[in-house]
Order: sequence, then structure tokens, then C-alpha cells
Amino acid sequence: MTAYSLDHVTMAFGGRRRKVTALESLTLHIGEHERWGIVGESGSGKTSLLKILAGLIRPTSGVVHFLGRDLDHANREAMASLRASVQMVFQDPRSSLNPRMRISEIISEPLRSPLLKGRVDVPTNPETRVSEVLDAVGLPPDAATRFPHEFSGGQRQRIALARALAPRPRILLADEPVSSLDVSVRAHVLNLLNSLVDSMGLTLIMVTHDLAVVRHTCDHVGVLQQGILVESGKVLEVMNHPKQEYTQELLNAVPRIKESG
Amino acid sequence: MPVLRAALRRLTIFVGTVLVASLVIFLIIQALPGDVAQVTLGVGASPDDVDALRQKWGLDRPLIIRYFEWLGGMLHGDFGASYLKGQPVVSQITPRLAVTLWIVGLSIPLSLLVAIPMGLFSAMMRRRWSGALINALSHVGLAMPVFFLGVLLTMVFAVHLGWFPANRYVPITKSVSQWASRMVLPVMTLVLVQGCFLARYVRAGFIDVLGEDYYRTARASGWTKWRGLVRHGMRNMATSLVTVVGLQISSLLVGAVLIEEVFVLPGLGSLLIDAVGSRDLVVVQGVVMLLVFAVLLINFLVDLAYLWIDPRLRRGAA
Amino acid sequence: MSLLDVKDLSVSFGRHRTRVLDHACLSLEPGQRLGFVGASGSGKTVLASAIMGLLPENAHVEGSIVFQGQELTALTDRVFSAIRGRNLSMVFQEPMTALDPTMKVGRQAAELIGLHRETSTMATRQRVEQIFDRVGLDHASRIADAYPHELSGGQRQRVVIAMALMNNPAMVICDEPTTALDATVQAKVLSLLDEELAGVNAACLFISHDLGLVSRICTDVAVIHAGKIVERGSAAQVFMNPQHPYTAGLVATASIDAVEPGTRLPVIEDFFDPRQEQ
Amino acid sequence: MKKLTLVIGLIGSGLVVLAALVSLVWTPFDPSKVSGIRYGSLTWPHILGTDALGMDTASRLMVGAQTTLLVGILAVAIAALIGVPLGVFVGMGHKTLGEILARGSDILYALPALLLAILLASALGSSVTTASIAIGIATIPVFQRMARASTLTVMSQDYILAAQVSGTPTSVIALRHVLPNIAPLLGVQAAASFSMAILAEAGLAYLGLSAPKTVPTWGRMLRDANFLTQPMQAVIPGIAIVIAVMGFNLLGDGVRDYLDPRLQEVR
Repeated sequence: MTAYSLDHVTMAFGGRRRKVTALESLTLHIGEHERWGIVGESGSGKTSLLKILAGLIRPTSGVVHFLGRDLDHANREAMASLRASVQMVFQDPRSSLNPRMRISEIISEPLRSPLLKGRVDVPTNPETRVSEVLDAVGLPPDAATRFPHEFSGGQRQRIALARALAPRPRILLADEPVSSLDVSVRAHVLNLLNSLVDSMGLTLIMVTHDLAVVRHTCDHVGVLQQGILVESGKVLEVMNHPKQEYTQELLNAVPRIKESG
Repeated sequence: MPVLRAALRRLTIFVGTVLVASLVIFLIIQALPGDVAQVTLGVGASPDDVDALRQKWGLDRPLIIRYFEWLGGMLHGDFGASYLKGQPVVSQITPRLAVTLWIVGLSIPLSLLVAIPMGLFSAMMRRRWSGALINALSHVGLAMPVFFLGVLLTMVFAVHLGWFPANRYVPITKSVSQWASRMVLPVMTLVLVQGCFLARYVRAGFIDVLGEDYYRTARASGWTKWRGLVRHGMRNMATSLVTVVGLQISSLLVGAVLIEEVFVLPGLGSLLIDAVGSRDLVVVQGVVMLLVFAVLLINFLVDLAYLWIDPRLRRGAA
Repeated sequence: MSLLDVKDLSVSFGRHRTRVLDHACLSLEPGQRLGFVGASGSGKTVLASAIMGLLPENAHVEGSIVFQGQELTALTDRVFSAIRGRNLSMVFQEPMTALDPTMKVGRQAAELIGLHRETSTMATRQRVEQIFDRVGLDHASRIADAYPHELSGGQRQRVVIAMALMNNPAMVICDEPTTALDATVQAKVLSLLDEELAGVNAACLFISHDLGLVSRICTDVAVIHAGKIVERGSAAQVFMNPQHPYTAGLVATASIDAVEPGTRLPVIEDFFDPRQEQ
Repeated sequence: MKKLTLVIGLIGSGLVVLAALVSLVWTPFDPSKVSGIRYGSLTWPHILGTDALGMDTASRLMVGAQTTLLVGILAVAIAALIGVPLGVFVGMGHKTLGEILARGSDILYALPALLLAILLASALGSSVTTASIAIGIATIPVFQRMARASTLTVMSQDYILAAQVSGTPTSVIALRHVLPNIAPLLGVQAAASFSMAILAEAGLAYLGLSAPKTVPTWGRMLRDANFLTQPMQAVIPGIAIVIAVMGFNLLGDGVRDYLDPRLQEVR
């Protein structure tokens, strides 16, 4: 089954005089259990794409189907199913955790969503679920009673992951999940993300500027350049035989240790 | 010309708000409880007499017509005539406006002259006792009611030392030296209080600049601490200060009434208070409109100043 | 004699004297490029600020920093200011905020000349446009008349680099100069830095958490962990044959593409247990 | 430094609250009773002297503290209860309404509180309540702007997006995320506005636009004192005003520094 299918989706912001087109006629099909990396630089429209997939904004034109249903904001049923099965991880864990809430409150927030009431596939006991997911992301159970500022950047990103996984989503959206972290912490979070996506059979859609991360984590890749999807396909095919000069440029820009010094 | 377009946009907003404000003022004043004619003649007056007076003052005609007459009159400088004295409002306002404008016009630039060095110093030296002392001083000044400081200064300089006279105001046209000697204490009072008030904003603004990356860049370029802060901090600090100074001018136009009360100066504020006391609504209406117009004009000028200070505002984004 | 000689430099902050840099020793020869690598919070930026004399007021500095034969820690602000921007300059991390938003970039760049030399307005302007041209800013004259907010991140960082190179300094400190930039822009700015540093034969202290970046620019590498310099050597030696376990961990985590996709990535703790260290 | 601010603030504001509380049950003399001694000097039993009518200054000063606190509470309550919901509402993204409100609050913001008070006093008659209402209304835009600005900051954080992604209703977001995060700033603003209200009311009282002569307030006492013959009768209420204003001001600053050093210096 396809998780998302986007048909000629265009997203434009601003009024008549200063119109900015973030996405232009984008067509993309994402199957369930696939792992997609959407690569682009600032201004490529990748954040808009993610927000459309999360149902936070509505495209200016074009059609989005989610699990086969037309994702029109008027279609309450489709929206409810989207909210109940899609979760998101953000770039900056300092900004994605409310500093005045305890970790247990943060993680259980999606569980308290009115959209989940009466659904059988959703954990019913928040406390048990909080300790389950804390354990899954490798944090001690006593973390639940603490506040975000008591944790390091990498740990906070684990907490954000725990929150996203709490309601047992089918699809995980990730917005540059490791780019605000040190190289040395990055590996931890990527390992965790990989194993969680594996064990829970999630569909992953990750937006990033780093092709190395995509190569390691994803099986599909889409390259966005100034709102246009210039290339997409299986990761290895695209990376080994890039059809676009821009993709090649991105590949060259991946920092790696130059052996010859 | 994005600058011109932005300026024109602000001008349109300014004219629009002045019109709306004039309508609101007119409605509030005309709807105030108390029939002017009745009040003027007293409770015992016969209804016929009251009606006659109403007719004489034109209070019997529809509101909307009276509004447009008033508005049209003001456009060529006619604010109407006082109900009580029959005198044109303009002739009452003009001499008093001069007094208030002198006070405000002198004290604002002088208080900036006090506030900027004070704020600069206490920002840079905020971890030393000297900066903390200046900061504490500005806190005291901030808490000081103008009328209290006015009374204190009068006690010391006029009563005790006898340096300045504390009696009636003399217009500048009569005697410059007499006028000046009577302006020293009121202006000094305002400068001390306003200076402390503004110094707090100047300090906060400069402290912000000290933490900015561009200040570090300036230091790395070879600016010394102080000169770099003045060179790259002044304009950036000014962006926040301009609004405050604008508000300060507006509040002083009315707030000067306190100073006028302490030093017995015949200014605009005391005219307003007197007119409110005697329910001379035409005068109240005229003075309030004039003040509100001045306030909105200052707001408009502050907006224009922003366009000049902060280049980021010049392009579209308002 | 070395260009820069840092001896036993310790920096601590605040009333509790929290020590963020612990007896750091470091030297740089003229024209030499040293990559300074560490995680965030390891004290690498503090070292840069200490050399530039731009530490906040609540910092306590012990030890010595000798630059071109002059003891920097003993200088007054006025004397030090004459060195900054002329012999010793710096490129900062965040191009979006590093420039005064209320001043045209050409004027800001011109200040570097005005502060350190006496020249005519005409000559200054020519020099600014010439160096803007050199750092790859097309239409140098138009850029010079622009305000920072009118330029892209890459353009701003080029302006900052141009300013750092304005007076042909003997040494440039680069503090994560490309982290805030897009990947492709990052690569371009990096090779620009490489060329220009070589052009004026300036020494460089390149601060980064990313070994990949450092390996492109630097001949030597120092690794800092928790305020202490744990390893120092030539880039080839440090990357190929790291001595300290922490460095080995850093090297292993830096190259994601050396690992089979989907498998577990190595982490620092595989090599180095920080508790063991203390 | 930081602790000192808080301590001085606590002492200043504490003195005022204490005086007001004690005066509810006890004052040295009946504050509105005329004693035989007019223009009394600062001697026992009238330790702060008596005024021109022979009323005990110390007692009037204590009762005046009640008025002072009442003005502050009333004005801040009016301003915050109207300004904060408006600001949060606009900050959470109601565009057309936001534009209209912004214009309205711009005008109100620019209008001097004193002008409003004069108009209101002439409409409703001068009393402490009228003065407080006028000051409160004039302070609405301060709270509205601050609430709006800090709401915008909170709304730009990713945890809001995270809540939206899970389908958390807007009203819950406002209560769970926005209000707790803007509360500290609003508290500091309330303390600053409290002291500004005290200052403003003193000015109105000095002009005779607040309490009638029978109610003892500090501004009124200063107005009624004859500083040529009895300077201390003007100086004492003046100092009381300074202590109260500075106390609440420093209290706000101190609490802000103590709670959250990251908060900017605002006012």
C-alpha cells in the first residue's frame, strides 16, 4: 500500500507582489515500509514538503493521498487517521521539547490527543507506555520525572524520538534529526533511529541536507532543488549514477576525511 | 523607490488614524454625561432657558453635522469658541502651547544628553561598582515622581539657596533672562527624571549589543571596547530607543501638566484641567484633539525615523 | 621562533571558577594550518576567544599566549586592538549575525583599513572592491553597497572572510566557518579559504567538530576533550594512526560512508570511556 | 548584585504591604480625626507630625498604603485580564483581527495615560477607582504587546508543531504550552506595571484627579502640604512613593534575574 501519493503538488507563499514558490508541481509516491531521504539545501522546499505530509499546511494546488484517502482538510476522517498514525521528529531538540513540562508529560502528550480516543491500536495506559518508550530509546525510567534542560542534546533527541513513538505511529517524519548534533553524538541517534524503524516496521521520511546520512539510513532518495524534485529513486542507483549535475555536486560536498592529508 | 512607498503607506495610515481618532474624541466628549447647557445654567433653570441656550450653541442639531463642522473648522485653524467665555479656543491654546512646547522641547534633547552617556557607561561597566552605582541612581530616578522632585528642587534652589525665582512665569518675548531663570528648575526636574528613565533603555540596548556577533566582529576588526560599542552600537541601540523617545514626547505633552502645577506655569495641560473642571467642552475637545494629533504625528515621525535607521525595514516587509 | 606560542593556558569562568580550558599548550609556525577538533562544550571556542583577547569579563585567564614575540595576555585593550584585524584576524561561525545590520558591508570592510592604516577614501574603496572580487563576490561594487540582509548566507560569509584577509594577517582563526552554510556552499567557501590563506601565506587555527572539514584544510591536527588537549600531530598521523582512544573514536564516527548502509555506526564509547579518564 | 536587587525590592514592597495590613487593624491615631495640634512637628506622639488640619501624618501614611496597593492591583488586573488574552489570541494567529487590534492598540499605546485619566475623571467624576481604571486601560496595550510578542516566540518553537502533529486542540496548546511559557515574562511585566501605576496615581492625586480630600493618599498629601512652612509634610509622602515604586520595580527585576537569567532586560 502506498503511504503517501502526491500528485502535482504546488506550494506558494505570500501575496501577489512577493510570491515565493516553495514547491512546484511535485509528484511522488511513497510506499509503506519504505525509508525516504529527501535531500535539499535551504530554500529547496523540503520543510514545506514535510509540513504538507504532516498535514500542518495545505498545498496551494495538487492532490495528496494518505493511505489511499484524499487528504483534504475538509475530510475529517482522513485528517484524523493522519494525525493518529503520523509522528514527527524535529531538528533542534532544544526547541522541540517544552521546557516547562516534565519528560513524562512531554512523551504522553500525543497519547492524550482527542483523535486517539477509542482506538484499539493505541496504548491505553500512558504511564506504562512512557516507561516502555523511554526504555526503547535507552533512557533510564527516572528520566520521566525530570525536565528537558537536565539532558544533553543527544539525550533530548532520544526523548523527542520517544514522544514520536509513544502512540505507535505507522509513519515517522524526521526534519534534519541529526544536523544540530555533534558528529560524535550523531552516530548514537542514527543507530537508534535505524533500529527503531527496523523493529517497529515504520515508514520513514527524513528531510536532510546530508547525503551521507541518507545513504546510511534510507533506501529511497529524492533530491529537491529550489522547489523542484530533480531526481528520485533507489538510494544506491541515484548515488552511484547521479543523472543530475546538482546531485553530483551534493555528493561531492559530503565531508569525508581526506586520506592524503 | 521602496523607501518612498513605505513612507507613503505610513502617511496613509497616519491620516486614517487621525480621522478615526477625531471621530472617537468627538463622540466621547459629546456623549459625556451631563448636559452642558443644563450645567451652565444650574439645576434651577427653566427648561425653556436651557433649550434656548442649546439652540444658541447649536447643540440641537444632529451629531454628524456638528462633527463635520468641527472637523472642517479645524482644517483651517478654527477650533470653535469657548462656551463659557465666548473666546475662540485657538487664542486660549496658542500662548499656553508655547509654554508646554518649550518645556518638552528643551527637556527631551537634554535628557537624551544625560541618558546616553549614563546608559553607555552603566552597560559597559555593569560588572563594576561604578556601573552598578549609576544603575542604582537611575532606579531611584525612575521611582521619583516629577512633582516630588520639583518640590524638592524648589525647596533647595528657590527657597533655601534663592538662586532661582519661584514665582510667576514670564514669556520669552518679554524678557529672555527672566524667562530663562524660570525655566531652569522645571526643565532640570524633567531632565533628571526622564534622563534616568531613558538611561535604563539605553543601558539595556547597549547590553544587547555587547552580546551581539557583530560587536565581536567589530572587536576582532580592531575596534577598542568603547569606540566599537559607540560606532556599531549606537544605531542598533537607537532602533529600540526611538520608540521610547516618541512615547516619551507624547506622554510629556500631557505629563508636563504636573510640572506646570508645581512651578505655576500656564501650559496646555493646566488649560485642559481647568476646562475639564469647568466643563468647557469645546475647549476640552480642541485641546484633546490637538494633543492626540501631536501624539499620532510623533508616532508617524518615529515610523519614518525607523526607515532611516534600520535598513532592513526599507524593503517591503513592514 | 614560533608565530604563536600558547603555554599552560587555563581559562575558568564565574565565581565558581568553572574550568573550561586546562593547561593547554599549542604552537603554530608561520603559514602552518592547525585543525583544532573537539565536541561542543570541549573548550575549543574559548581557546579562540582567549587568543583573540575577546573573552567575556568574568573569565579568568592563567598562562601565556605569545604572538609574534608579544605576550598577549598582558596587553591593554588599546594596544591589543591595533593587532586585531591587522596581524591576527578571525572568521566566525554565524554569517547571518556577524555583520552590523545597519551598515553597508563595504563600509564595514573599509573600517579594517581605516583602523589600521591611513589611506584615501578612494584607495580604501578600491581595496575593498578588489578583495571582494578575490573572495568570489561577483559585482563587488554592488555588493559593497548592500546591507547584510540583502545578501545570502554564503555571500555574507565571503564578506566576513574578505574582512579577515583585508590586511594580509599573519594568522587567521576560523571558528566553524562553514557549519551554518548549505552543503554545496560549504564546499565552495572551504576551497576559497584554502586558496586565500595560501595566497597571503597566513597561518590558520581552524576550529571544528568535523574531522572531514579539518582534513581538507589543515596539515596538523590537535584534539581537545573536556578542556584538555589529548592529541597533537600531523593530519596524516592523527587520522591514520590515532594515539589517544578519544581521537580514534572521533575518526571512526566521522566517516559514515565507510560503514555498510543500515548497519550499526561506531560510536566514541566503543573506543573511549570518559569515566576511565578521570 | 542580583540578590541585592531582590532583597531591596522585597524590603521596599514588603514595607508597603505591611503598613497597609497593619493599618487595617491599628493606626496610631484616627487618620481622619482632627487633633488639636495643627502643623505639628515631628515629635511624640505625632512622630511624623500633623498636617494643616491637625491630622496625624503617620496614620494617614499607613492608610495611604492601602490606596497605593489597591491602585496597583486594580490597574494591573484590568490591563492583564484584557491585554493578555488579546495578545495570546492574536499571537496564535488570527490575522485580520490581529491587524485591527494592532492598530487600535497602537493608538491606545501612544495615548498618554494622563489624558485618558483626565477624560475619564471628567466623565465619571474623580475617585481612586476612576484613576485606577484609566491607568489600567492605558496599560492594556503594554500587556497585549508583550503577550503577543512572547506568544509568537513560543509559537515558533518546534514543540508547538509536535503538538499539532498529534492533533492537540488549539485551546489545549494555548493552556498547556503558551501560557506556562509566557507566564514568567508577564509576571515581571506585572511588577513593573504595578509600580508605574502607583506612580501614575500619585500624579493624578497631585492634580486632584484621584481620591477626594477625605481619603488619605500619598499624592494628595503631597499636594495639600505647604512646603514653605512645613517641608517635611511634603517630603514624607514623597519618600513613601519613591520606596513603593522602587520596591515593586526592583522586586520584578530581582525575580526575573532569579528565576531565569536568560530573560532579556525588558520594560
